[in-house]
This record gives sequence, C-alpha cells and structure tokens, in this order.
Amino acid sequence: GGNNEPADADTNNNDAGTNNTSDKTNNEADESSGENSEGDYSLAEDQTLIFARGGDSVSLDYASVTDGESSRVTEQIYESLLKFDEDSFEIGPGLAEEWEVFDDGLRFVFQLREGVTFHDGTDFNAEAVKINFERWADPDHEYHFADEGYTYSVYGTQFGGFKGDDGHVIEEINVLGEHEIEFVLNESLGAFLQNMGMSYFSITSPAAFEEHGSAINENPVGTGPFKFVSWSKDDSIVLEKNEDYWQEGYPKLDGVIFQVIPDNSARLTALRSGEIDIMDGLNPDDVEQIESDPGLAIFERETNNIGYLGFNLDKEPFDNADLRRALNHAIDKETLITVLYAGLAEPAKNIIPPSYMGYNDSIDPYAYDPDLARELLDEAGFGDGLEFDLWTMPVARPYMPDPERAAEVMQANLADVGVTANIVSMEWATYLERTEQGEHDIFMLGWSGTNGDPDYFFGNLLHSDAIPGGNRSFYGNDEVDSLLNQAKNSVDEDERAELYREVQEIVHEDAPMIPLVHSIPVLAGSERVKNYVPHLSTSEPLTNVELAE
Amino acid sequence: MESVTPVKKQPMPGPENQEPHLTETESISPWKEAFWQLRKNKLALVGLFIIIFFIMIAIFAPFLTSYSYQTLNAADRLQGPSAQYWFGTDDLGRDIFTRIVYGARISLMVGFFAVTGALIFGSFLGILAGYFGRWVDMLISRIFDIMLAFPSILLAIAIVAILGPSLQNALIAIAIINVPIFGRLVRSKVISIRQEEYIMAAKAQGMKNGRILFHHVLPNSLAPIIVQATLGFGTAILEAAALGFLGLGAQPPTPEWGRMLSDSRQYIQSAPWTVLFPGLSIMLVVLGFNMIGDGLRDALDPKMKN
Amino acid sequence: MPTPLLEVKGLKKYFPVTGGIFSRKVGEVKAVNDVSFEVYEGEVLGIVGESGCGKSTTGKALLRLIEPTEGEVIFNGENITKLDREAMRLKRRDMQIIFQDPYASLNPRHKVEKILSEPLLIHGIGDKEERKRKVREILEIVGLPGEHASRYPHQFSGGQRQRIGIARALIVNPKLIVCDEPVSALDVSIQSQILNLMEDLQGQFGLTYLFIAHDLSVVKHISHRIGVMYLGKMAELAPNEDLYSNPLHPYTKSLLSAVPNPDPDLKTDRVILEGDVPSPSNPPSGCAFHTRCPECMDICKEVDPEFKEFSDNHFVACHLFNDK
Amino acid sequence: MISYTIRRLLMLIPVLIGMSLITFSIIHLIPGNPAQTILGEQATPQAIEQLEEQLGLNQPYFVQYGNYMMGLLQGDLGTSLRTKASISSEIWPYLAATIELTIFAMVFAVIVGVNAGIISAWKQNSLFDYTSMLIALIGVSMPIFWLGLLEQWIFAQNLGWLPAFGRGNPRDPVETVTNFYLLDSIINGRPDQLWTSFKHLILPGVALGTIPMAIIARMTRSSMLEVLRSDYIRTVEAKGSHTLSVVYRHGFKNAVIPVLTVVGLQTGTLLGGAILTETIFSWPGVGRYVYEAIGNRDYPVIQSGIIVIATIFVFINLIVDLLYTYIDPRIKY
Amino acid sequence: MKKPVLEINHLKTHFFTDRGEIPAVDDVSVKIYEGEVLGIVGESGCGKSVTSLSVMGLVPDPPGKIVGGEILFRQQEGGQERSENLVTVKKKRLRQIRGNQIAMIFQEPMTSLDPLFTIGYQIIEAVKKHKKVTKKEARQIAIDKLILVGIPRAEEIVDEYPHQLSGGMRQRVMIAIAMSCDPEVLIADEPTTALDVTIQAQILDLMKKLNKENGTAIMMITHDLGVVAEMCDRVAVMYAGKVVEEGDVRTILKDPKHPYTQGLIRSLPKMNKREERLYSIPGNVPKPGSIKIGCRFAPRCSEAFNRCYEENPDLLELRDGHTCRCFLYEKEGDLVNADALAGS
Ligand SMILES: Nc1ncnc2c1ncn2[C@@H]1O[C@H](COP(=O)(O)OP(=O)(O)OP(=O)(O)O)[C@@H](O)[C@H]1O
Ligand SMILES: Nc1ncnc2c1ncn2[C@@H]1O[C@H](COP(=O)(O)OP(=O)(O)OP(=O)(O)O)[C@@H](O)[C@H]1O
Ligand SMILES: [Mg+2]
Ligand SMILES: [Mg+2]
Repeated sequence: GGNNEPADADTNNNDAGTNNTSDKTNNEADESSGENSEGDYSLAEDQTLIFARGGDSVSLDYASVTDGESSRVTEQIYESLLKFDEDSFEIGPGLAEEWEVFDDGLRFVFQLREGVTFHDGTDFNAEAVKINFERWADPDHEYHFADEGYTYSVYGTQFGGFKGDDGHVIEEINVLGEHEIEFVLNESLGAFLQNMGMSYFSITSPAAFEEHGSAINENPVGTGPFKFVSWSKDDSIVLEKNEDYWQEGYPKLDGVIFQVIPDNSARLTALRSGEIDIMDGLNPDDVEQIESDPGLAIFERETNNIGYLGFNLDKEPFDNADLRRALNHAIDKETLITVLYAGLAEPAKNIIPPSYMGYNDSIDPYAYDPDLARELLDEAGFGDGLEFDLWTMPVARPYMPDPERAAEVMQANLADVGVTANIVSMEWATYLERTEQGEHDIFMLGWSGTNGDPDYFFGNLLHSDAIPGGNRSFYGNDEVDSLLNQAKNSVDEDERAELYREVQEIVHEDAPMIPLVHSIPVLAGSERVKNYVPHLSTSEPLTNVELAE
Repeated sequence: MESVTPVKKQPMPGPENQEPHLTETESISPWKEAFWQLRKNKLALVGLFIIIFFIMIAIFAPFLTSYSYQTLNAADRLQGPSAQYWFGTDDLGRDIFTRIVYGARISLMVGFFAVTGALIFGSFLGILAGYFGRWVDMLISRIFDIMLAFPSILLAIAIVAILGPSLQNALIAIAIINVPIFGRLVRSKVISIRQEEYIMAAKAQGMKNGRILFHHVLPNSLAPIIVQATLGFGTAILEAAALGFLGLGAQPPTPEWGRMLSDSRQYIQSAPWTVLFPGLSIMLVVLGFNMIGDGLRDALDPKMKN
Repeated sequence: MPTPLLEVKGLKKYFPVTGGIFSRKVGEVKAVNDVSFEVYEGEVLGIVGESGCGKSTTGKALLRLIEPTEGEVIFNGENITKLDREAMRLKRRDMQIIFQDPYASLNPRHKVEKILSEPLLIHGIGDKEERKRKVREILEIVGLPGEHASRYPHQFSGGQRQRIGIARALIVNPKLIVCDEPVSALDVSIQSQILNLMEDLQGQFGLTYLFIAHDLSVVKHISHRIGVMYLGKMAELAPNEDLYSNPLHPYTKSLLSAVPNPDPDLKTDRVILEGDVPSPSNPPSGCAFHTRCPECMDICKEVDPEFKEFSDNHFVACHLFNDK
Repeated sequence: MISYTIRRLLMLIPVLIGMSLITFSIIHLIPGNPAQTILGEQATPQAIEQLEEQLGLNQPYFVQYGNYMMGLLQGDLGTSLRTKASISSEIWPYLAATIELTIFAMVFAVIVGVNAGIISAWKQNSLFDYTSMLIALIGVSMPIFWLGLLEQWIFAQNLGWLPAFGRGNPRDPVETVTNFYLLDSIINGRPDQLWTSFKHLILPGVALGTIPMAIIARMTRSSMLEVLRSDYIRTVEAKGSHTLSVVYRHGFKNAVIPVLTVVGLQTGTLLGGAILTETIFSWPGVGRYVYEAIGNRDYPVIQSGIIVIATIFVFINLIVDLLYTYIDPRIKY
Repeated sequence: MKKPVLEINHLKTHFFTDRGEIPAVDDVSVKIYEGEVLGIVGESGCGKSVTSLSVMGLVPDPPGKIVGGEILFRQQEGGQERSENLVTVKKKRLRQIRGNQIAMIFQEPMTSLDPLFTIGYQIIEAVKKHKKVTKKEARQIAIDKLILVGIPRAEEIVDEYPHQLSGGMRQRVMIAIAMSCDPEVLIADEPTTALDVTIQAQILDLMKKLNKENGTAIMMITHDLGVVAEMCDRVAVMYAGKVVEEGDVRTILKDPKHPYTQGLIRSLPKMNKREERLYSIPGNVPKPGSIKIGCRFAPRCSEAFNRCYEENPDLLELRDGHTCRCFLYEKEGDLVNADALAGS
C-alpha cells in the first residue's frame, strides 16, 4: 500500500485480524518502505526478476482455477476491486477507490478508479466489472465458456452458488454510471467485501473475451502492473512492465519471469548461482544454510493454514471421543516441526491460523505426553493396542511439505503409545475422493485460507453441511452448526469473533481431529531483491519490488 | 528375403565341437558343462559373489545391526558416516546402513516375484503363440507389440495408478510390463526349436505333439530364458527403484532403496551420503545380476558368446 | 514280380513362398514335382541329385513328416496319405528316417539312453528294464559300448553320433528306413565305417533302404537301383550297373562324368555343364534340364517329357528317348 | 519399397487402435476423478459435480472413447481437462523438448557406444576392451535417476560447470520458432544461445543416454566380434586391405543392423525413460507432461501423450526397418 | 628344376584355448614350386586350413599363434632373388604381399563375400590396394577378371550384390578377386567342397586353366582324393597336424606307403567297380593335441607296434621327392635332413 489511503471510516467492519499482529506488520511495512525511498542501494541495470517455483500455472484465467501457482502470475496481470494490505487480509482500495454498504449489508456501491486502461488499451469501467461478474455467475453467459469445460468454483463457493441456485447471494448488478457500480444481495454475507479483495475476482478486459474467447486462459488482459508476454508450458511465463499502469512510477521492475524448476535442490542451486532471484518451496532444512549465506535472504510468509490429522467419526472406534483425546496427547508436534519444518511452523491447537479474527488463544492445547496418552487409551479400553490405517497424501501441500515423512514421524509417535498405524498412500485424486467418501480410518490433510475469513475454515471443515465435502471427519454437532450459521450471516465483527471462539471450545473438547501445525511457508531469495513482502494468501503483486546491484 | 541355397555342412572346427577331456564313461550333461564354463568366468563369479553377499545380508539383517529401520531419532538427524552410523543417518535420524540392509530384502524379493510372475505368464503366452501359430500367434503377438510400443515405465505408472501405490502393486506392474519380453523370447525360441532336426526326428518316431513340446522344445528353450530371467532380475529391481523414486512403490517406512533415494534427494547438498548409499546398493545388486546373466549367456549358449 | 513295399505315385510338395507383411503367398517352391517310384522289400533304392533338387523333401514327404501337397504313398499295401494323425503316428514304427546332420538330429539335452528308449516308450514296447536292455543291445549292434548310454550327444564324435542316429531308427524294428545323406557330413575314413554298418544291418534285419545321397560313388556302392533327380523331378531311374554303364539322360551322363575319380589312370572325357541349377520356385518351361542340356531340342523347351520305361526297368524322362 | 512403407503404415493402424483402446481403458480404470484433482481439497461436492458434467465425465466411457477417437481421426488430440488448452497445440513444445533431449542422448549414446564397441571388438581382450566393457556393464546397471542426481550434485552444484536445470538461461530466453533450442538459436543467429542450450543438454543427455550407450557398446562389440570372425572379413584381409578399412568399412557396416535395431528400441525406452530425467533436470518435456497428467487424471492428455510417444516410437522403428533395406541389399520387401 | 616360390619349414601353429594348447599345425614342411599345383589332403580338423591361414598371416590371434618354423616366400625382383620370411616380416609388408603376390580363396563361397558391397567394389578394393590405377581402370580390370573366370554378363554383374549370384558364380567371383593382381601363388582352401559336382567340375576346370595359362602356382587344399587326382602335380597328406606322406600325385594315389594314406584310398567307394565291402579304418580322427606321444595314427593303424606308441616317427625320404612319416620304412628310406631343407 503506502499511498492514497482510502476513506474507510464509513465502513466499520474492516479491521480484521487481531490488533497486535496488524500493528506488527504495519511497523515492518513502514520500515521497508522507508528503506525504499531512501535508497541506500543502487539499482541493478537489468530489472527483470526471475521467480522460480515448483510447478507451472494451470491457467491464466484466474477464476476458473484454484491453484496457487496460477494466481501468483495473475496477481501481476490483474487487479480486483479491493486489495488486501501488503501483509494482512485487511482490505483497502483496489480498482474501486471507494465503496459504501447499505441496507445492513444487502447493497454495496463501488466508485471505480478513473483513467485506468486494460493492457489492450480499452478503458476500465463499470460495464467491464458487470460483465466479469455475470460471466462467472451465469452458466449460460457467452463468456462462461461452459462448453469448453470452464467452471468458476470459487465464485460458487464464495457467493453461495451460481445464477439460479438457491443460495446464490448476488441478486443483481447495476451500472450506476461509467465508474459507479452497485451490487444487490438477497441475503447478507459477512465476507462479501473480503471476497472482493480475492484475486479470483479480478477484472478482465471485455474486449479480450471478444477477441480470444475461451483461449482467454492463455491470453490474459488485465489492468495490473505487468503485461503478459509469453508462456512456455512447464517452463516459464514472461511478463513485462505495464508502462501505462495507473499507479504513477510503478511497477519498479521491467519484467518478471516465472520459471518452473520442479526439483527443490535444483532450484536452490539455481538461486545460489544467480540464475534466479526468488524461489518458492524451500526445503526447511536449507534455511540455516541460506541464512548464513550473505548473498541470500529468507522471506517468511505469515501462516494462513492448518495441517491436521483427522479421525473418521463415522467409523469405529473413532466415534469414541475418549480415544480421540487420548491420541491427541500422543502426537509430538514439536518433533514434527523440527524434523519436517526445520522449526518454521507453529504447533496448532485450533483450526484457524492465529492471526485470524476469533482465534481462541485461551484454549489449552493437548500436551504431548505419551504416558498420559497410554493411560487415557487404557481408560478408553484400548490398553492392549490398537491398529489402524493412517492415510497420508502423496503430494506436498503448503501446510505439509512432506506428508509421507510426517506420517512416518506420527507412526513412530503412535508406536510409542502402543498403537500400530499402517501408512497408506494413494494418488492425490483418489485420496481426495476416498476420504470424501469416508473410506479412511485416520487421515492427514489441511486447509489454506483465501480471503482471511474464519468461516472459510469452519464452514468447510466442521459444518455438517460440508458432508460429503470438506468435512472429512464426518463431524456433526448441532450446536456447532447453529453457531456457525449465525456467524456466517452476521456482519458484526465482534459478534462473529465471539461465536467462533465458542465453536473452538466445543471442537477442542470433541476433538474430531488433531490439529498439527500452522506452517510458515518460506521463500529464499537473493539479497538483491528489495521490498518483497510475501502475503499470507500465497501470492502477492510485485509492484514495489526492485532489484539492487 | 532371399532363398538360401542349402549348403552342405562340414563339421566345423572350433570350440563347440570339441570334446571335453574326460574319462571314457563320465557323463556330462549340458548343464554341467555350462556350470564348468561359468566357473571359469571371473565376472560371473564376482556377480555371484555380490548376489550371495546381498542375499546373506538380507537373511541376516537383524543380526547385522542394532538399530531399527523405522524408529526415528530426531536428535541424530543427517549425521555423516561414522563409527556409530556407518553410512550416516537420514533426515529422520534413522541409520542408513540398517535401512540398506533391510532394503536388500525388498529388492531381492521384488526381483524374484516380478521375474517369476513375468516368466510364468510370458512363457504361457509365448508357448501358446509359438506352438499353435496362426491366429493365436497373431493375436498374442499383436498384444505383445502393443504392450511393447508403450514406454514401459509409463505403463507401469499407469498400472500402479490403477491399483494404488504399494510395493505389491509395483511388483505386479513390473511383472506385467515384463510379460511381453519373456513372451516374445519364449515364442521365438519355441518357433526356432520347432525347426530343429531333432524335433523332426522325434516326430518321425511317432511322438505326440504334447510330448515333443514338453520333452524336447521346452527344455531346449530353457537356456536363453534362464539368461533373460537373470538379467530380468536386475531390470526389475531397477524398475521397482524407479517406481519407488516416483513415490509409486513401497510406502514408508519400508526401506526401499528407490524410495530412500527420492526421500533424500533434497539433502544431496547437505548430506550426500543419504543419496550415495541407496543408489550404490541398487547399482551393485543390478550389476551382480547382470554379471551372472552375461556369464550364464556365455556358458549356456556358446553361439551367443561374446 | 513281387509287390513293392513302398509305392510313391505322383508325389508333389510345393512350399508356399510368403512375402510382405501380411504373409501372403506370393509363389511356390516346387521342391518335389510329380515323382513316382517303387521300393521293393529288402532292396536299397538310391536317390542322387544336386543340392536343392528335392531329395530330402521327397524322403520327408513320403513319411509325411512334411505333408505332401499331392500324390499317394502306398506302404505295405496301405495308402498312408489317407491315414489320420494317430494312425500315422503308430505307422511310424515301420518307417524310420536317418538324418544327414549328426549334430542337429540328436536332442543335446537328452542322454543317449533317453534318446534311444523314447521310441520304445512311445510305441509301448517293453517295460523299463527291458527298454534299458534293448538300448544296450542296439548300441552294441551299431558298434558303441553299452555304457555310452549314459552320455550326452556332445560327448561323441560325428561318426559315433551317426551310429546313435542309426540305432534310434533301428530300435523299433522298422521295415523301411529313409536314409537322408547319412554319410555326407562324415570324414572319409568314418564314412566307410558307417556304410559298412548300414550294409550289415540291412542283411541282419532284412531292412529296406531309401538311400539319399549326392555322392554318386556312395550311392553306387550301396544301392540296387538308383534314381537321379533334377529340380524336383525324377530324370532317370535304373538298376545300379545299368545306370552307370549305360546312362541315358544327358543329365545323368554329365553328372557321372563330373565326379572326380581318385584313380589317376582313369581320366575320362568330361561333359562340363554350363550354368547353374535353376531355382525351383521358377523352374524352366518344358524339360527342366533344357537350359543346361548339351543335346537340347526345340521340343524340350516346351513339352515336359514323360517319365517312361525305356528298357527293362530303366526309366527316363527325356525327349531323346520318348519316341521309342 | 514405397508399397512396403505404405503396408507398414497400414499395419500401424490396428496397433495404434489397440493402444488407444488399452490406454483409454487403463486410464479410466484409475480411480479418482479429474474434477476432484482439478479443484483440489478445498472444493465443494457441488463444484465437483458441476465440473464433471461440463467435462463430459458422466458419460459412459465408450461414448467418451468414441468422441475422443472421432476427434483423433480429424487430427484433434482433444482438450486438456485441466488447462482447457487444445492438446494439439499445447503438446508441441513438450514434444520438441523431449525429442531434442532424446536425440542428443541418442547421438551421445551412439557415438560413444558404437566406437567403444568397435574398438573393444577389434582389440578384443585388451585393457581398453576390459575397461570399456566393465563401464558398459556398470552403465546398464545404473539407476538413471541416481546417475542424474550425482551428475547434478557434482557437475552443477559442486563444480558449477554445467547448469542443473531447464533448457536455457531464463534471463535470456530463446525465441522459439521450432522449439528445438539448438535449431532455434541457429535460426536466430545466436551462437551464445546455441552454446547455452548445448550446455543445458549435456547433463540430462548423458544421464538419459548412459543406458543406451552401454547397451549399444555391448551390442556393437558382440555383433562386431561375430562379423570379424566371418568368412568375408577374412576375404577382405586376404586382399591385404588396411585394418581400418576392414574394421570400419566392412566390419561395422555388417555389424550395424543389430545395432540399429537396438537404437530403434532404445529410442522408445528413452522417450519413456525421459520421465525420470525430465523430473530431475526440470526439463519441460512430454514425459513429465504425461506423468503429471496421470496425477491429475487429465484423460485426454494422458491418452494423447501416450499415443504420440508410441506413434513416434513405432515410426522410428519403421525408419529403422527402412534403413535396413538401405544398408543391406539382401533385404527387400 | 623349378624353384620353390613358397617354402614352409617346420611350421608350428598352436591355439591357446581354455582347454589347453592345441597344436593344430605341428611341424609341417612343404614346398610349392613355380607353376605347380600342390595338393594338401586330409580329413577334417587335420590342420589344412590353419596351414594356409598361417601363410597368409590370417590365423585368428588370439587364440592362434605361429610358435615355430618359417614360411619363405621367394620372388624375382629385378633379376635378384629375394626371400622373405612371412612369419617375421612386418605387418605392413605382409599386407603388401597378400592379395598381391599370394592370394587365397576360401571354402564357403556363400559367406566369403561381403554381402553389403557390390561384386565390382570387392574386386576393385583389391586392385586399388596394390596397384596405382584410376577408378575407371580399376573397374575395367574388375570386368576383365570377371570375364577371365567365365562370368557371363560381366558388365552387369560388376554392379550386383553377392546374394544375387549362385554358389558357383560366387566362387568364380572369389577367384576373380584372388586373381585380380595376378598373384604368383594362389591358395585354395577346399574351393569346391560346398559346391555340387557339376559346378565343382566347372571350377576345377577354371583353376586348371588359370594354372596353365597364367602359370600361377596353386596350393590346393581338399579332402577329396578325386579332386587331387584331377588337379594336382604333387600331394601332401596330413593327419592330425602333421604331414604324414608327400610325393607326386601318381605315387601317392597308386603306391601309397603310409598306412593312413593306404587306408584312406582303400576306404573310398569306387565308381568303376563295385566291391561287396569297403575297407575301413577303425576308430576316430583324434582331436589335435589329444595324442601327445607316439605316432598319431598308431591307435587306428593295423600295422602299429610298440614303438609307434612311444616315439614320434620322423619324416623319411623314400624315393626322390616321396617322403613318409612311418617307422615301417626306416630301413628303406633315409632320414630327411631337415636342416638341409631349411637351409636351401
Ligand atoms: N521348408 C521349406 N520351405 C520352403 N522351401 C523349402 C523348404 N524345404 C526345402 N525347400 C526348398 O525345396 C527345394 C528342395 O529342397 P531339399 O531339401 O529337398 O533338397 P535336397 O535335394 O535334399 O538338397 P540337399 O542335397 O542340399 O540336401 C530347395 O530349393 C529348398 O530351398
Ligand atoms: N579358432 C580356433 N580356436 C581353437 N582351435 C582351432 C581354431 N581354428 C582351428 N582350430 C583347431 O585347429 C585344428 C585344425 O583346423 P583346420 O581348420 O586347419 O582343419 P582343416 O583340416 O581345415 O579341416 P576342415 O576339412 O574341416 O576344413 C582343428 O581341429 C581345431 O581344433
Ligand atoms: Mg537334403
Ligand atoms: Mg578347413
């Protein structure tokens, strides 16, 4: 952020996150911007940044895909109406300069920024916003490209479905003027404004739809700081500076290249040799080495996820809460963090990340205590052993860099308390499908936040409506359900926070899962990279970044 | 192809017609003869030694090490080779030597079962094709063609994807991709041996087809099949390691060597021993089988010599 | 005149020549093209001819080791071309064959014991003990020590192997033995041993031989009557002395003259034939020999001469003698 | 010859149909739903269901196969379920990358393997023979992924001589024309890029080429030994010809056919084996493309990838067969 | 008297195999005089081919090695007689001689030509190696030589491949290659064994013609005494790596002395008369090296006595030029002075 603070006084519901974290991050941001302006380094001649990552983008039509690698690129090309703060989920102005909420959260009016053009030269206006939202909502819309297999699942999730569905909240979108647009909801939605900050709801040039049709996924045209140049699949995506960017003097970089290097160690080698500037997916064990290397720096991302070990409550003996609690004492999260994350994770006691609104810090975590666990197991009637399958996913996830290794660690923990866990792994697709169908005993999985709203965690992981679906523990508690429903529809921040805290207490007692860790994803980069602030949501625009000599 | 005018045969001078020096009444079976040949082949002996070494290791694994291959020890992560940990420790602090030793069991088992499976099915199909000819041959040969036109590792990956990743399924996949290799060999052997004059002689005596097949054709096709099976051991172990490397084989904490390699890949910089030893073990075992296979080929089939 | 033991009438064997990817038939090798002859009990009928003229094919086809394309084979008054598989299989007891290549015709993985007792087993002769005894017996008969039964073929020399081959043919007491160049592969000093052995056995067991060879002196030595083949056909068939003293067919004449004689005093005038034997897949029109015949006439190029009896028991297929 | 080629091409049809059928059946036997993978663990069942419908995944599988084959007949490889991109256009850069790597590996394997084999046979039982055959034996026993890792560790990471990943310098991307980087750098008149691209090929190429190199060396040697023992070589020697002419002109030309066969077969192995090498060296090739598609249940991509690889393989062997006729006048069709 | 062009003295060629040392050629001495045809006969494995390969320097090494003796090649060079020992001569010089002054044809016409090169190429290769000629001249020489060996359509056949020719034609091509540089000595290793009698007659005829017209000395290796009678002036009979008898062709065939030669001739079935029973030599041809002491023929010899098993008989000269290796003739003949032979 930094410049042109929005007038957000009239919208009272925006200070998400606990106060202390937001303060801290603000301080850091200030420091870095100070350094920026003072410029105690000279700029490198070549201002092309190479960002190396493990996988390629799936599509550059951001709304049709959910993977982080895609949005990492589209963040640079596209912009949404609102924008998250540089280091938190606090929203501020984006393509909309101002916004107002009416009718208890049933009507929103946005004043759009003037003088903004898309990369193809066409003007950004209210009509463009309407077309984009309608395209996502209406499967029959000419730019929905349903025949080509496009769906916009995030839209469906965030706005309760699509046009014609019962739960779909956006009733109508009205263009009030060239740069004024109104959204009318049929039901209040606590997270509406948060959603507007998500990169999934960025705005594409309508002319580009006209021109490229369903090939829009390979020909992105937005308003962002960088323009798309080329994409060679599984290799690199090349972006160049948008000279006409509305934010005067930005971006600093001349171009960005997203380079795919699947192998972790090869990526690190490339960083060391200067072939790349930033790399994602660092092996936590290498952090120490990098920190001792004067030419390299570590960038930590604030945690925004949960990795957990879930029980299948529909299956014996895991319907026994005593057993679940006993097993909660058996897992040594600290070791897990040392071994797998090289310390770059926080042990979890709740399912939402600590920086989230409503995080209940007063919960007393189940301590690692094998003796106690054995005792409790004995009490629960499993004194002479227990054997089950421990399902683990085959692929690294942001919350779990090496799930199979993690399973091995937990297997060993469990063995210590006389429980035999057989590790079962299967392909990712199968894993997801079969856990959704409840074929597992105990499974490992996690969840990442997208818009910074706690409902996204609770609603998907613990609400009985999410069976079958994200609720793979088959946890159903009427009290929890009703608390969550209340919280979801409320627009009162404090009320919501209180409700969520209550939920966490019940869940802690019921123990449908063992919360493991909130991982802190780290990136490594060259010291030359300045003003790079990783965002919680896995990606961030590189508008302010510049390369030093 | 050209029609070759039959050439009158003169017994050729050369080693194959040479009578071994032996006492008048001693009877030397071709197998015994091959065994003698094998004993003279230094490389084959080295190979045999390597394999016996690994077999011993596999059998006596629990006596060779005081560590467990699965108990982790976070305190001793990524220790270099030392007197305490001969081959160092991995990222979970487990003794790599112990894991290698137990891994020998897996690799040898994989080789054995995959080869046996491929051999049984391949031979069965190959015999069907070679002996019945015509459309049976046509059909089976086309199936082999098709299977061989797939890159085998891809086929194996697909099969494991269907069955789910596990050591057992990797084994099945490897057996399947090796079926056409054995099948073709057996088929061509059956066909070529059917042309031999002693088969004609057997027929001339009024021997039934079944007896000809089992008493004459098959025993004589055995040599190249044994050779292929030995070499196949090596290939199967490599393929299993490749699947393990891709995460499609043995599941943790099974100390499968390919899997160990892929798990320790990222430590190649900081702890190269984690990568060095599993790879070296794979190579040695495979090398051992290849050496024996080469030796057997030379010993069993003088014409294929060199 | 006695009834023949074996009567071959119009025997033909065409091998298909396949080509292309779909293995279609693109032609035929007329390996044996209408051959007729008779073999009498106790006689040795020699068949000579150059390489590829169809001698072996004739021998194998009349035993139905190769299914003949056409023609009849009457053995002991029974048309064996009509027999079903099982009946034919049992018939093989009476009709045996000895092969040219002593190295290829014995299964390298069987002991001599097994090689020799197998025919007995197949035809259900004797029990285990008796078979063992018989094997020793036959080995002694062919001039090998009985204890060699426990050896493998590769432990024998070429001549010894051929003895085993003969023993195998002999052990079931056949009436007829087709000998397909049994001595061609052997050294001169061994050749005479085997020839003698075969002659002895014939007398001893009252055997009938169809003796195939390309060496005219060998055939002459052993046969009573001799047939000369050229390109799948019988050119001339006559009693031994008759053929050598009075060859009719120009091919027979040149063949006889071409044999180098080890006696330096007997230098005969040679009829050296021009050119090569034509390919049996594309035989010349008319008389197959006309392309090389020193006495070729116009008619030879068009009409295939009949195989006719020219004088008593002397058959020839040549236009020179067709008028008579 | 032409008719032979045509017949061989016609013969391919049943093989390719068989292959496509097998592929299609296999990938549909694989449990797991593409819609699920595309949407990930955070997707709702409704979203998955909707996507399934849009992708036509709820149709009976033979209908899907029929549709796919209809498209294939029109030269359309279909659309990737995941990226929505047309596979026909998307696959080429991957394919080119793999082909370039495979050719490089094969050229390496052939040059080194053939010469080592020839010299070993020529100087049979010499020190050279023993060492090169021992190396070849080790070569065939080598897990290539391990070799790749070691190469990377030694030459890229420790010595820093060669690049560890990718096809070129990301800072100076090759302007693609054909997608064969070596060729493209020449077309663009960029010798520096040619050198860079070449350097990038070395490590993966050597890793990939090691097994075929070893196999070719062994095959060349044994084939040469047989040829060198043959009568016609003795004839050439009896003419007083120079040894080099004997060994290379007469010897190798006669020994080349089994070697060619191996080259043909190994190319197939290379195309498949590229999966491992491509993963280790971050090579954006078709092996990885298909491998990832398997993980994502991207049926059309798996199907097309395998068909394309197999077709190339079958064609290479056709070319090998045609080469035989060129080398050996006895072979005619 | 004619001079010897090639003189083999006490040649020993052994094979060193994993079954031990095999003395394939064990002390063989023969001479070939200018323009004559020398026959070498013997049964399979007696060392005929190895002897001829030794002359050409083509014994496969390993496992074969010439371990003793000398091979003297004499030629006139500018009125000067020059003698070279082919065993010790430099490799390069040997290559200059072979194919040029000493040529060889082999037993198997079907496999002795390189199947991948045209007939013309294979003749030209020999010509160009030894003569400075242009491409065109070489081709003309090739055609001429093909005509010389009686190949019809020589102009076309030059450009054909071996597989397009029959066995007889190929053997003619082989002879054409051998004759391409007009050698002084032609070594023919069983040139007709693989051929049919009618074709054999053609080839023998051709070789006789070449011998007569070009004066090429021929070393004719065969196991067929008929061929010997037909072709040769002198014969050496070999048994188990040794020459057992040598002399002019009439003497050997009509009045053989060595029991082996006698047995060999008697065991042949005769074309002219029909005997009831053939003579036969008992036993088998021994493997070289299997009999270490005594006469190698002794175990099969009807005349053998104790000494035969204990001592190795020496070569005895019986009459002028007729030598025999047998104790039976010790009184009749003189011991051939081996040193004198070697020195001449
Ligand atoms: N199985 C077969 N398929 C095709 N052609 C064959 C087959 N067997 C033999 N022939 C051909 O039939 C012809 C006659 O062959 P056959 O073996 O009967 O000749 P032969 O007179 O016995 O010759 P040889 O003296 O060389 O043994 C030859 O041209 C041969 O190529
Ligand atoms: N490459 C070799 N390795 C080992 N021994 C060999 C080799 N070549 C020949 N010999 C031995 O040398 C002996 C003589 O062989 P040679 O080829 O000279 O016999 P030959 O008289 O030409 O017989 P043939 O009539 O069969 O051609 C053979 O018995 C054989 O044992
Ligand atoms: Mg024959
Ligand atoms: Mg020879």
